[in-house]
Amino acid sequence: MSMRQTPLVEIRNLKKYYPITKGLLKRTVNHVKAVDGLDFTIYKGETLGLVGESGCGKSTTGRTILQLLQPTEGEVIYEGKNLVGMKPRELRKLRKNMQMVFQDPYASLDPRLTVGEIIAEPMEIHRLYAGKEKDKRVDELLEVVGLSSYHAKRHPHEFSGGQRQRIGIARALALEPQLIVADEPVSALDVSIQSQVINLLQDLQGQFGLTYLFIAHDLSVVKHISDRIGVMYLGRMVELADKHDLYDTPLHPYTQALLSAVPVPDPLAKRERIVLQGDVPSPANPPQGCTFHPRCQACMEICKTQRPKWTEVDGRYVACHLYE
Amino acid sequence: MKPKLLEIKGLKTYFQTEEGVVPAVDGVDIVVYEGETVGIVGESGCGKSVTSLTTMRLTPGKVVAGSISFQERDLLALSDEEMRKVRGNEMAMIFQEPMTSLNPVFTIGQQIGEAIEIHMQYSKQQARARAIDMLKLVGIPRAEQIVDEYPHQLSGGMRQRVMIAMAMSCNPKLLIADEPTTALDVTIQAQILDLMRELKEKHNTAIMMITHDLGVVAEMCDRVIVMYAGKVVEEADVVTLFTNPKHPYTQGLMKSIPRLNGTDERLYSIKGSVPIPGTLRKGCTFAPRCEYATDICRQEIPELNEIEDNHSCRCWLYEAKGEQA
Amino acid sequence: MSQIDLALQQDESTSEHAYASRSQWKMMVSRFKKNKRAMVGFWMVVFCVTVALLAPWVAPYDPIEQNMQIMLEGPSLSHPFGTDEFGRDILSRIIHGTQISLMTGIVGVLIAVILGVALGTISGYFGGLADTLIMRIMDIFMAFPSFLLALAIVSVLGPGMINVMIAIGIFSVPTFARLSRSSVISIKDKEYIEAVKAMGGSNLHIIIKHVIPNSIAPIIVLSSMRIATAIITAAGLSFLGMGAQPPTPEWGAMLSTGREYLRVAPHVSTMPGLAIMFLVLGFNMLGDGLRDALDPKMKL
Amino acid sequence: GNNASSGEQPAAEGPKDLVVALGSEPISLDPQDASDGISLHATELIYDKLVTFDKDMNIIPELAKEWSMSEDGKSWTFTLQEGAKFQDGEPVNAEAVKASFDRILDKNNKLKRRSLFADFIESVSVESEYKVTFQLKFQYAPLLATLAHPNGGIHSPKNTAEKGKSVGKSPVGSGPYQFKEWISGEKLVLEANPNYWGEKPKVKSITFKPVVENAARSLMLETGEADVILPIPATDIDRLKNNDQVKVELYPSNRNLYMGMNTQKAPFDNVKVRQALNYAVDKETIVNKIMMGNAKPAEAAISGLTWGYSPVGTYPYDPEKAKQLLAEAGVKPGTTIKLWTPEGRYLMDRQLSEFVQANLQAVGFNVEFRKWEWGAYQEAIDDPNSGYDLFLLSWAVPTNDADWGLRPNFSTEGSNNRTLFSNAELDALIDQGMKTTNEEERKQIYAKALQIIKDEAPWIFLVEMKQPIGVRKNVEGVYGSNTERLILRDADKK
Amino acid sequence: MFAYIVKRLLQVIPTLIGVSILTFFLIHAVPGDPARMIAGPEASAEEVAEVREHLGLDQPLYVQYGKYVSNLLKGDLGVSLRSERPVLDEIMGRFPSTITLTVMAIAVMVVIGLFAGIFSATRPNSLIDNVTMMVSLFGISLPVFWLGLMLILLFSYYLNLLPSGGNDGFSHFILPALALGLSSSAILARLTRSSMLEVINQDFVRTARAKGVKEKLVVYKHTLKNALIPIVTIIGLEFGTLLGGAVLTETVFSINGLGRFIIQSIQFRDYPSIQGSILFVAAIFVIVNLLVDLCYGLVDPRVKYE
Ligand SMILES: Nc1ncnc2c1ncn2[C@@H]1O[C@H](COP(=O)(O)OP(=O)(O)OP(=O)(O)O)[C@@H](O)[C@H]1O
Ligand SMILES: Nc1ncnc2c1ncn2[C@@H]1O[C@H](COP(=O)(O)OP(=O)(O)OP(=O)(O)O)[C@@H](O)[C@H]1O
Ligand SMILES: [Mg+2]
Ligand SMILES: [Mg+2]
Repeated sequence: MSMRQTPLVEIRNLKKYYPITKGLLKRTVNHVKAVDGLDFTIYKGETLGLVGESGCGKSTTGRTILQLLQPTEGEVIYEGKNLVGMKPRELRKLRKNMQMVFQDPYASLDPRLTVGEIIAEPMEIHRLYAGKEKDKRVDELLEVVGLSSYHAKRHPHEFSGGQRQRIGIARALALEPQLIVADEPVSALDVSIQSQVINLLQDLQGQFGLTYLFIAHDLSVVKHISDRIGVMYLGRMVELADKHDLYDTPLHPYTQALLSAVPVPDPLAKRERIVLQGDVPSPANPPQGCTFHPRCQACMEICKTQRPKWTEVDGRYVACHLYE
Repeated sequence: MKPKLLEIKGLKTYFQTEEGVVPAVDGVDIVVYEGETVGIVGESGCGKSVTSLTTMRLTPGKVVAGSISFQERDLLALSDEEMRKVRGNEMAMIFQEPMTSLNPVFTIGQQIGEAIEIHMQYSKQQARARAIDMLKLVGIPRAEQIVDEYPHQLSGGMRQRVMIAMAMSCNPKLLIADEPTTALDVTIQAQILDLMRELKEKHNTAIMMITHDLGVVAEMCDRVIVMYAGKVVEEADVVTLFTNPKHPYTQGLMKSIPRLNGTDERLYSIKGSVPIPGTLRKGCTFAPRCEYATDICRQEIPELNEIEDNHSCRCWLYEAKGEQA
Repeated sequence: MSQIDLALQQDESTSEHAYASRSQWKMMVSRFKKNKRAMVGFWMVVFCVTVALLAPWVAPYDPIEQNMQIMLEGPSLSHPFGTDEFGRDILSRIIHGTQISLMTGIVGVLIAVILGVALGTISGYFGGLADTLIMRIMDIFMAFPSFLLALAIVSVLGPGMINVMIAIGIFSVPTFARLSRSSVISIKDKEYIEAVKAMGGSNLHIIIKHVIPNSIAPIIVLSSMRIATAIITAAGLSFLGMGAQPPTPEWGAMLSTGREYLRVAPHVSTMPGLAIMFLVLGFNMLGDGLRDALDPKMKL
Repeated sequence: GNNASSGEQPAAEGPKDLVVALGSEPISLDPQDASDGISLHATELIYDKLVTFDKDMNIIPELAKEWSMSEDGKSWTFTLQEGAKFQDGEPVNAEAVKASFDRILDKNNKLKRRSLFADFIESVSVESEYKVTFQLKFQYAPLLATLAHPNGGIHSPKNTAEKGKSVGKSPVGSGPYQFKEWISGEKLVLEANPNYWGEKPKVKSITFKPVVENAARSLMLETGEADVILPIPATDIDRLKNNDQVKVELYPSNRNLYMGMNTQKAPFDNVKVRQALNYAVDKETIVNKIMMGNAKPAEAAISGLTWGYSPVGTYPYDPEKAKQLLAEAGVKPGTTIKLWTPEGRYLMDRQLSEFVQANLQAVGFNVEFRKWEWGAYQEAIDDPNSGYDLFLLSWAVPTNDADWGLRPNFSTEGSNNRTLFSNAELDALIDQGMKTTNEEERKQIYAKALQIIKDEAPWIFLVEMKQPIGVRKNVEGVYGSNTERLILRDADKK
Repeated sequence: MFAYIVKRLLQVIPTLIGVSILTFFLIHAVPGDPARMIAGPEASAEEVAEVREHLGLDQPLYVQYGKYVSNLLKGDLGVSLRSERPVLDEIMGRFPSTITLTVMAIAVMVVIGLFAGIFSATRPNSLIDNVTMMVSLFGISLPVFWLGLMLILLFSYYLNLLPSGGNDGFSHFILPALALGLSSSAILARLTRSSMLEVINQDFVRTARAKGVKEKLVVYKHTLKNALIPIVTIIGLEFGTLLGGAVLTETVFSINGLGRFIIQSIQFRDYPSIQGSILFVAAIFVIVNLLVDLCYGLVDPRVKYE
């Protein structure tokens, strides 16, 4: 438990705006506020889950933290160093510590390379191992993710989705990172394969003391794997709490609706469902005040004009006027 | 018991591909009774979509065996023209991808109206009026305007509603829904599922609901059919299936899904992966992944037997109800 | 039906790891081999290349030696394609001309590929100002009807096959730049590129190791088809007198001079025309097959 | 103004239009501003000159009835035909003649053919209404021939004053046909001048069409789409001759085709090499096979039709002799030389050059061939340093006088001396020839000059060209002059 | 929409300026001296210099370009050095032939290409599809100029059915348009086929079938309209190919069109004519492609003209 209290990454007021350009001169006429001010901390050894509907900015968050996207504003502090604005060379060294696992098992592996080459590439870039040693390491990594060394000579297309996801994980592990950002690593997988990968991720965490930022839209999966969960809506985090607290007593009306909408694989369960009206607004012109207010059942006057603050309530965080 | 609406018997649909013959659907039996919702679940590539498309006679594959009888008519024996009159009229379909299932170059009204004009012999104006009514029925606001808009101006949820409006516009007896909510967010999924349930009750339409989400099945269906590698492996009413799954695959499936109200224990996982169609081995297709597999499983394909009342299973572990006696 | 039965009887060995047995390359080769048209095209090109390489040995006569006694004779046993206005053997000239046409097509396209891929990759990968600038310039080139551009370039450079190659190279650059730009754009946001970025790979590393190898398939397809276009264009330029110099047995030039004898000796222009068509058809069929094998979705 | 439809003119017998298909279209209908043959075919019909050539190249009166020369030969007086009128009704008189020549001589008018006249005319003066005098800078023997050149056409002074530079687009002369319309790229139509002072024109109109493609022109003649075509490709001549609807006539022309050498450059600075090249080329085969009989070997630097010609003989085809001479000159076999040729400018020009190339290869040269289109070619051969050794060119003499045949090409200062040939003896002879008025004496001078040129061989003398003209059988009175003019004045269509 | 057209027209301007710069300097880099051309081979060096001065060719290039552009902005393409007529008149005199030829070739291309493409796409991999595609490969592989000669040989010389050249009337354009349009029609056929096949496998076509739409309508209404964008695009692009190909076709068939004019102007070093006609052709081409872009809107409502 003590480990969990050591911050690994601190995210402060993180923003990522995509410009919307127009015309010949590419004038910026507006911004897609994909991520609009996030504050949270990822502790060493924990799994932080991130959920939310499509387009709410989950992937953007993950990518900006890893500096794959240049944040518009804010800080990402990794072990005391702010990654934002760091010199490329320094950043490249730090990249060893943070890796990513992707959603699409088909698009995330270069189809031209063999599996061995794919796994060896990060080691080559950082000149970690060479020759025989490298091959040995590739074999080791393959074993770790449940594949065999004879798979190293094959090409990705010769593998099934679940196996590819394992290759992706092996590649992420090659640099012995501390943090792995997993962006919907199981969404594309079949139910029976999904559990294999989830189990693998959990095993590796135990084995190597990894920290995960686990992004998904499937609440059941997130709940299963995470320690804490953050709920995002339209570029902002609306609630962040220990998973049990979140599921047992969701505070934010959006969290409540989201949880109630998940179909339960039990025909006998009878539940009260909160059906939200309308669609998620466009992040290009989000509603004033609380971005959730047009769909919120508990909407108050203040919600329409004032953005709720990110406040701590009993060791958990929520952004809602109900709790200010 | 309600009368049978659709009965598929021993259906086999094969594809001729560069890599050889792919038996996508390899002996499927399905019965749908009037007004009920049948769920079809199974992993990706197990043949769910091909089964439904074959029912509509829209598959590019070749039906090599079996029969499909719909309202006592053998669909496979109909002429193309007769089949065309069934489609969209007595039997309608909605697809997984609302984004690509609507024609981008025609207005919503034109697309809904088309089926109405074809099957109900309405004039253009009448069809348009009915299209607006249908849009209202599926809960689309500003239906009068939306009717003249193009699909790209609508959100995913709205498009799926349009698809449903289109499918329901000629009051079909059977609605085939192929993963109607997979592409949607949970909050939108909840809206669409509610809508389908509502419509079904209002019009007494039978629904063949294809999905791989057991949650959706549990909420929507009366009866469930589980498919694995082109074959039906288990069939039961929804409560039975969830409380008392028989086939090792169904059991594994049930155990491997994480649940919101579940514990943090390790998930169960079915070892191995789904076989690629066309690479069949002898015996039961699930045998390589099955914990209980015995020699016979690896040698011979089991039959789909009714092991209890209204509960069938394709597995050597169980014997047919009749024989048992 | 029989094939379906066969499939059902497949034995264990193939099913063990069916998807793991063939590499992608082998798959493409087999797809290519199965395509009858592609194979015919392939062999046509191979035939022409062989003829080009062996020209001095297989040509029955000297391609430039004149013999005015037998000028403009029709096809006969000793001169299967007849003779031209200087009594030269047309077959021998066509055989030697194969070298020239092949060279022009291949070198011209090579120039275009190198420049086009470089520009297209920079433009597509980095975007921004470089992209705008490069694409604007390409637009200007594209605003010329293509043949006119080649014509203008050759009239500046002066006639001659080397200049024709350069002209063809330049006039094909925009096509290659655009194609490679669009395929680079479709690749650069792929997750595997992002993965390399995440592990700290430099832009150069990414471009060389991932972007170019993955965007090259449509370029190969386009190249083989473009060689066909290049051969026709070169012949067209020679036809207008902008290409090869006499007595070089260039096909377009032969065709052009033969035109004056179209009535008295139609074979003089018919034969080189057939030769052009044969070689071009070969490359087109090859390209077609390559497309089906490498990049079936490509629209060419 | 006058109109073709006014009155009962003999030309108005029927709707007869003579269609003439030529290789390209005229550039200007101002005879003093046109240097291309095609333009001159047309101006020849629109304008009269003081004097003209008859069919046999004798100089005969046209607008000038008679003329006389002063003692010193520097002053010539012409008496004009009375009653002649321009097509705009203005009278043709001494004032008009003076105005016309003053216009040429005025540098500011920038007319292309100024040099043809300005070199020797000092001034033009009016003696009386019908008498005009030309004052020359020096005694100039070929004066009459120069005035007979189509560039000597007389303009209506009213028209030149009104139109200025655009006279070339709306010409008015006193000739038998007058300008009607000109659709660029499509046709030029001339109609009969009803008030022509001389013999009345016989067809109602003459239409010139530019048809660039040789084959197309032949085809038009065969189908009757064209009544007259010029030129005919050598390959079509035989076929057309066998067509009973068509007449093909080969008119001798004073154009000589030659291959010039850069005589300042080794090895061509050696006369043996120059002679060797002449021995190496098989002129008979050129005439018989390439030109298909429609030419004859050149026997001097000017054509046999040109005044002042005397045959000095051809070099026989003798490759062995050529090799021997080359050996004597120390030219090693395999020496690379550059041969440049235009394509499409002269009948069979490229073929001819290719053949010469083969001939020269046969005596041991390695000939680099370069074919140019005419535009670039002219500039390239303007500069002797641009790299050529041999170049194909031709020379025609529009005045039909040896002076214009030799002076520009062979005198050291000659305006077209592209071979950079220089021979003091020859220079003196040429100068003498220009200033001598006694015809016999002149002929002697030119005979000597031609012999020197042959021996020194700055050219490979090739062929004298012929001008093939195709005419429909029902057309009469069309012929080609030695100066390559297509003469249509007497044309009639039955 | 109107604003879009204006905007697009404005966008055309830099392209055309680029074209004008490129042609201007390209053309002036061409060896050859128009002054010499005009003066004729028999003229002396002084005469040539005189002509050069007269034409303003003795001034520095950038001055010449400046003059050229300022005249251009006044709609003045200059005066042909050769004919001394306004270049625009020269162009307009020849343009009708070229545009007739090009439009007829487009017609040949669209009629044959579209039909063959749809025909093939609706029977993929059938014998007839294979034959059609094979024939179209032949079509693409034919050099225009050779095809033209062969057509002349066959239809004019042997069969005596159609004129072999010239431009006085419809019949004169039949052979050239065929020669020019045929290979483009082959390209169009292939593109039509592949776009149709791509669309025909899309979800919304399946939706249409699931509605019970007649197969004919599925092909011609639902599929074709969606496949039209690449088809229209290629028609626009082929327009350029055809304009360029007109140079060859006009040469083969002796049509006095813009293509020949360009070649003759190049040969004569008639700078204003070359620049003017290339710019003119480029402008036509660019405008045709603008029209094509506007067609997208008719074809596909997703295309927005902001
Ligand atoms: N490169 C980009 N340019 C402009 N807008 C972008 C870009 N990438 C993402 N966006 C927008 O930013 C918002 C957030 O996108 P993001 O991919 O982070 O969402 P997400 O939560 O990961 O969604 P999903 O569940 O669909 O993966 C979306 O509205 C998206 O359209
Ligand atoms: N047109 C086709 N050609 C060849 N094979 C096909 C074709 N359509 C489907 N198949 C094959 O048939 C098998 C069954 O496909 P089907 O689409 O029915 O699966 P599914 O159960 O619907 O899967 P998913 O959940 O992914 O939609 C798959 O293996 C697929 O590869
Ligand atoms: Mg995402
Ligand atoms: Mg499916």
